[in-house]
Amino acid sequence: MSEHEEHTTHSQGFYIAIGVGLLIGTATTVGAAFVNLGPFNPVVALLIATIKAIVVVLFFMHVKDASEKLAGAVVLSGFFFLAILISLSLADYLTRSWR
Amino acid sequence: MASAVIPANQAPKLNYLNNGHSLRSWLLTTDHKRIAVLYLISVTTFFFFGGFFAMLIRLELLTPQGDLMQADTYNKVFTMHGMIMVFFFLIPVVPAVLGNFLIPIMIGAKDLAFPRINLLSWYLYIIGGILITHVMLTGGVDTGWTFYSPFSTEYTNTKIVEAGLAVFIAGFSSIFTGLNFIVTIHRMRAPGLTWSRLPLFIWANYATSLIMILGTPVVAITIVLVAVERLFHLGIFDPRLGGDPLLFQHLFWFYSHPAVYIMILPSMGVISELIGCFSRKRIFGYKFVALSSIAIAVIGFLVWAHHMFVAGISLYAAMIFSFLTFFVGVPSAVKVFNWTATLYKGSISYATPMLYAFGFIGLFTIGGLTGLFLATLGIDVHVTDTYFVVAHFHYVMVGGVLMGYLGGLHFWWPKISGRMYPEGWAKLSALFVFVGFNLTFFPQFILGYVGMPRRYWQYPPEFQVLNVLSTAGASVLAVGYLLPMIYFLWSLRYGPIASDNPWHAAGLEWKTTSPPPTFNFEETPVVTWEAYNYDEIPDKELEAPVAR
Amino acid sequence: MSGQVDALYIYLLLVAGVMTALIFVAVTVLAIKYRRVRGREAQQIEGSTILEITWSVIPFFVMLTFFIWGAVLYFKERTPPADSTEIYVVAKQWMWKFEHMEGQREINELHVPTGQNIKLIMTSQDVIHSFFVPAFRLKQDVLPGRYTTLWFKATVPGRYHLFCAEYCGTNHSGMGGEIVVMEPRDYAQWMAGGPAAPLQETGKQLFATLGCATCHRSDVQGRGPNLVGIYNKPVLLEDGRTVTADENYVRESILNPTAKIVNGFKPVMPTFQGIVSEEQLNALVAYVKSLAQPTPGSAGLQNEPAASPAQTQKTQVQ
Amino acid sequence: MEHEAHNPALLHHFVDAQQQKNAASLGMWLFLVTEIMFFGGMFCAYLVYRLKYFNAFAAGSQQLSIALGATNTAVLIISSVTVVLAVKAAEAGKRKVLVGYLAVTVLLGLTFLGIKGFEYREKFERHHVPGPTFQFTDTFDDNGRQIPVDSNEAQLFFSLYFAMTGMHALHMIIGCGLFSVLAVLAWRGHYSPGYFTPIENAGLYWHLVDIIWIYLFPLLYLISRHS
Repeated sequence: MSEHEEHTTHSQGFYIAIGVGLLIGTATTVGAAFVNLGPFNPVVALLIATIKAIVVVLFFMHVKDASEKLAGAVVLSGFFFLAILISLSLADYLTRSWR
Repeated sequence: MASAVIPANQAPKLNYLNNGHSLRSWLLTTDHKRIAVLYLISVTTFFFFGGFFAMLIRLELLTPQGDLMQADTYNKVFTMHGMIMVFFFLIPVVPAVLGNFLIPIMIGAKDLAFPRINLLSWYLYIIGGILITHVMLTGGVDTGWTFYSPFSTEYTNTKIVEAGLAVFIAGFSSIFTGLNFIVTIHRMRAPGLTWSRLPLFIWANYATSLIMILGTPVVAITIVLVAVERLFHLGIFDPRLGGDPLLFQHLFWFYSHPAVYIMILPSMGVISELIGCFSRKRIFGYKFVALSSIAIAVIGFLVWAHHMFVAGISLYAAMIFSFLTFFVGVPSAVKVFNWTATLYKGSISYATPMLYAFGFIGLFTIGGLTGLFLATLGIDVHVTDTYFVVAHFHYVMVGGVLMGYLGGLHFWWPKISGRMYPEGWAKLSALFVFVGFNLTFFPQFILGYVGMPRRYWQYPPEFQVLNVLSTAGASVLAVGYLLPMIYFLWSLRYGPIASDNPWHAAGLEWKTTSPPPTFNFEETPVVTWEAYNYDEIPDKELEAPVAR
Repeated sequence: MSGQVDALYIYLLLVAGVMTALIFVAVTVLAIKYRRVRGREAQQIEGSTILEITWSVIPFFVMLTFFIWGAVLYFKERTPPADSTEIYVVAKQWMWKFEHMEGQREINELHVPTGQNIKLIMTSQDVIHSFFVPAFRLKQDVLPGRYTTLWFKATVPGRYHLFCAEYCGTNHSGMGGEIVVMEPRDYAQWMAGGPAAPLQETGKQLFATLGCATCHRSDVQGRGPNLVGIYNKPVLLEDGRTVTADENYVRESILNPTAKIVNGFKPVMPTFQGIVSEEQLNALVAYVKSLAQPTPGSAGLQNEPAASPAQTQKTQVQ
Repeated sequence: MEHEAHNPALLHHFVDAQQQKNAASLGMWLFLVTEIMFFGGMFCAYLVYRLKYFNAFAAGSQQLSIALGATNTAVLIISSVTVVLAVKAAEAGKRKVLVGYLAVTVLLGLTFLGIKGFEYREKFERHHVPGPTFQFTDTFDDNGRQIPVDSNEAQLFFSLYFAMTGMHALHMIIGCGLFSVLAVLAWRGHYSPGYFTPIENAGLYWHLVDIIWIYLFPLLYLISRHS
């Protein structure tokens, strides 16, 4: 039950470093957008966005520090059901004989 | 404090009802029990609004011609019936009234985790309710409760935006209720009350809350998009401007199909409690019944497009959704089988709540099985958008939800009000409800199969006989619903004083006084027993369940 | 088709009936047999995993038969045979308009011969409607902005109800009509009674008057793709995708020409949105489709390679 | 959640402070899930139309300023860092540092909104705001190739652009308001190392709003930018 004390494991410098990492990620996204990767442009953009989001969730929102044991499960379930919404909707759109 | 019987002639102990009598002490209360009572009153009010519209519909359909009202009026009447019943009665009824009252008590907590948010939920519900009443009184809406675009976004000239706002606000009431329940169930359980010891009512409400949290925001944003499209004439769903009306249907049913489980799951929880108590047995296959609630909630999110088999979705998507839909059938069937198996070697009494439970099993079986007809692609093409669908969802939503709700209300009425209801009248009304219900809705299955489309103001004369039967049933049903309203009110003053545990039931809610004190328990209970430990509770068979 | 739906329905009714009876009898018998009696206590039974699995798996497999049978039927219901006679349907608040290929037009009444596969190509002028003929056990929503199709083969002459099954506003319940099924001979007689030119002829005239023919030429390569023989053929698009030139594609290309540009062409065609009515659109689509066939008007051959080698060659130019 | 800001004391119905904190935290996480689903509906609509009308979406996207979008992304990321540092300061009981970071966060949030407002104004001037005045003419890519665009489809892109960024901006405004209130309360000494749940929870909210933008930026601004 001594959960919130665990946050302090990270120093100010650590958070700033993460922040810089995220900024680099943004720059990479912009840079990658100008390179022709064919169908992989959106894939790369979303991959970087997802990595950034995971970093924010893990370190800024302290899921990695287990301050809230359920938090990870809760957030994952959110994305899981969003994935259901999108994938099953697209299951219709992508299989229509005419779009 | 357990099973302390209060003599009728003494001043009652301080409880949540007599702890403050001012209007302020009610309207600004954060006590979950008082909020539950506020919901009870408001939800009942909307039930009678909705019921009034239902009677108008049935009266209009008594004859094939549209002679009672204008077509436009009829369209508004069935729209208001649907909207009020779905968003302001069926979705909140069991969680907000019984759930609100019982969840903290059943898990041995003093209140919900966020009492003020709970009160906020009620106010949001009321604001939404006032808005929809305003819409109702100033012209109404005529789109059906489904708001299908492009009719709703471009063609109707009724108050879509206001009605949408009402639903949006009521939706947030529902979201906050669900959030409150989940946190409460996770964080506020009494010592010793492990997940496997939770009453099935709690499990059911937990599953319901998951849907409220995950589904409601999607319909909220969808309604926002409809309103924006209507106000600024955008083309998000309007095909003339490049939009796709089917996208609206996808987003709408992503919530509105699971919403059906928001309605039915808590009632299923109630039924589990009732069958356990009046068979004096632990529910057969407790774990499976508990997990089937969660399974229904999760699988319920995978099946929404079965409302759209003829809407123009792709052939393959239709097959995927049809296939997935049958998976929901499994946990639903598991529940019915387990309830039936619980009766085996029980010690069954026929108190009113148990009659409702029997009624629930019967009606839900029919409602559930006809759902399989609709999930079967080849049949759905014929019966969708006909009275077959109307009959099916009334069997589930009215036959199921209301049976569970009324059963639960009778069962916990002594706890809520401290008084017993009159058993004879209650049995009579249960009979009225069951007979009236079947007479109203069974003919509609046949009507649907012979081809009467839903939302019809006039119809070919050959459908009249069945419609007359249905209207006759509706009047019986109305009596069945009015009776409890009268005798519950009567019992508040004249009903026998209830003991703390008039049913000799298991569960923490029966270990506190009737009605419970403001903080539910004088000291936090420590749970050392499994749920439904009826073997440890003296079986006072043949004893009248009334204290004195 | 209606017989097949009924057969499946009866199968479902039987299964559901047996299940309902089983539950009702079980509940009633158990409730009476184990009613509360002085001196008899309930026996606590925990449950049985084997039973749970049994009554999960068996219903599931039964339901699987529903699914398979239903899906097979649905597939048939949704796949019009190639030799169907086509009829265009335009729905609007609150009437049904029908256009036969021969040019006959009807409102709220559709005459069809027995024994002939009929394919309806339907669209809506305003909101969503649904074409529902209970006697045929068929229903299909009719959407604005695109075509949906439905096919049937009537067998017994008579008059059958036609309903709109998707709520569409004030007079939704009045938006009905009749399907008049006739013996082929009577039908031919009825058909001969009308004046009208065949639909694709109307389309051909429109094609000329709207100026389509100046770019979409069939003799030399114009500014627009040659339309001869394209119907139901794959078309390579500017962005590398391939689509099938079905009714919906032709329709979209008239209303929204820039949406799917054929490879090698410029997006120079103006939109005809708001210029052509739904009926004219149908005529144009019918005309473009007729170009795919060696003898315009005769149904059933659109899947054969487009007539002359010259035409085939031009198709490939695109 | 926020309401506890006014009452740092243990609420009567909780057993102890830890239970109260855990409840508030779980409540916040669940609320974030509802936010994900709320935006999720729009993301779903976006994906469907992007697949359907790719050209128009690409053309529409090219009307947005990458410089402004990227700057805003950076502003939000920096604000997320200041929020996390504010939480750390609250945990350490450094009142002035806490207030400082909260103030900087609010300023960064306002900067974001300012830039967003500037972008909106530009859209307005160029008639790219959906509605009766909407205009969209064919555009040309970097090679001078004409990109044909249907005005309705482009309007769909901008409808979704405004719906998504507008809803996001609304969340930013709420967040700025929230942090302003928290800064005042922190200044008055409402929070201690033993009780700073509101700051933590507001932080969670802010990070989620940040994450949503992290997705919005590439999806809206960076469609088909390569030549």
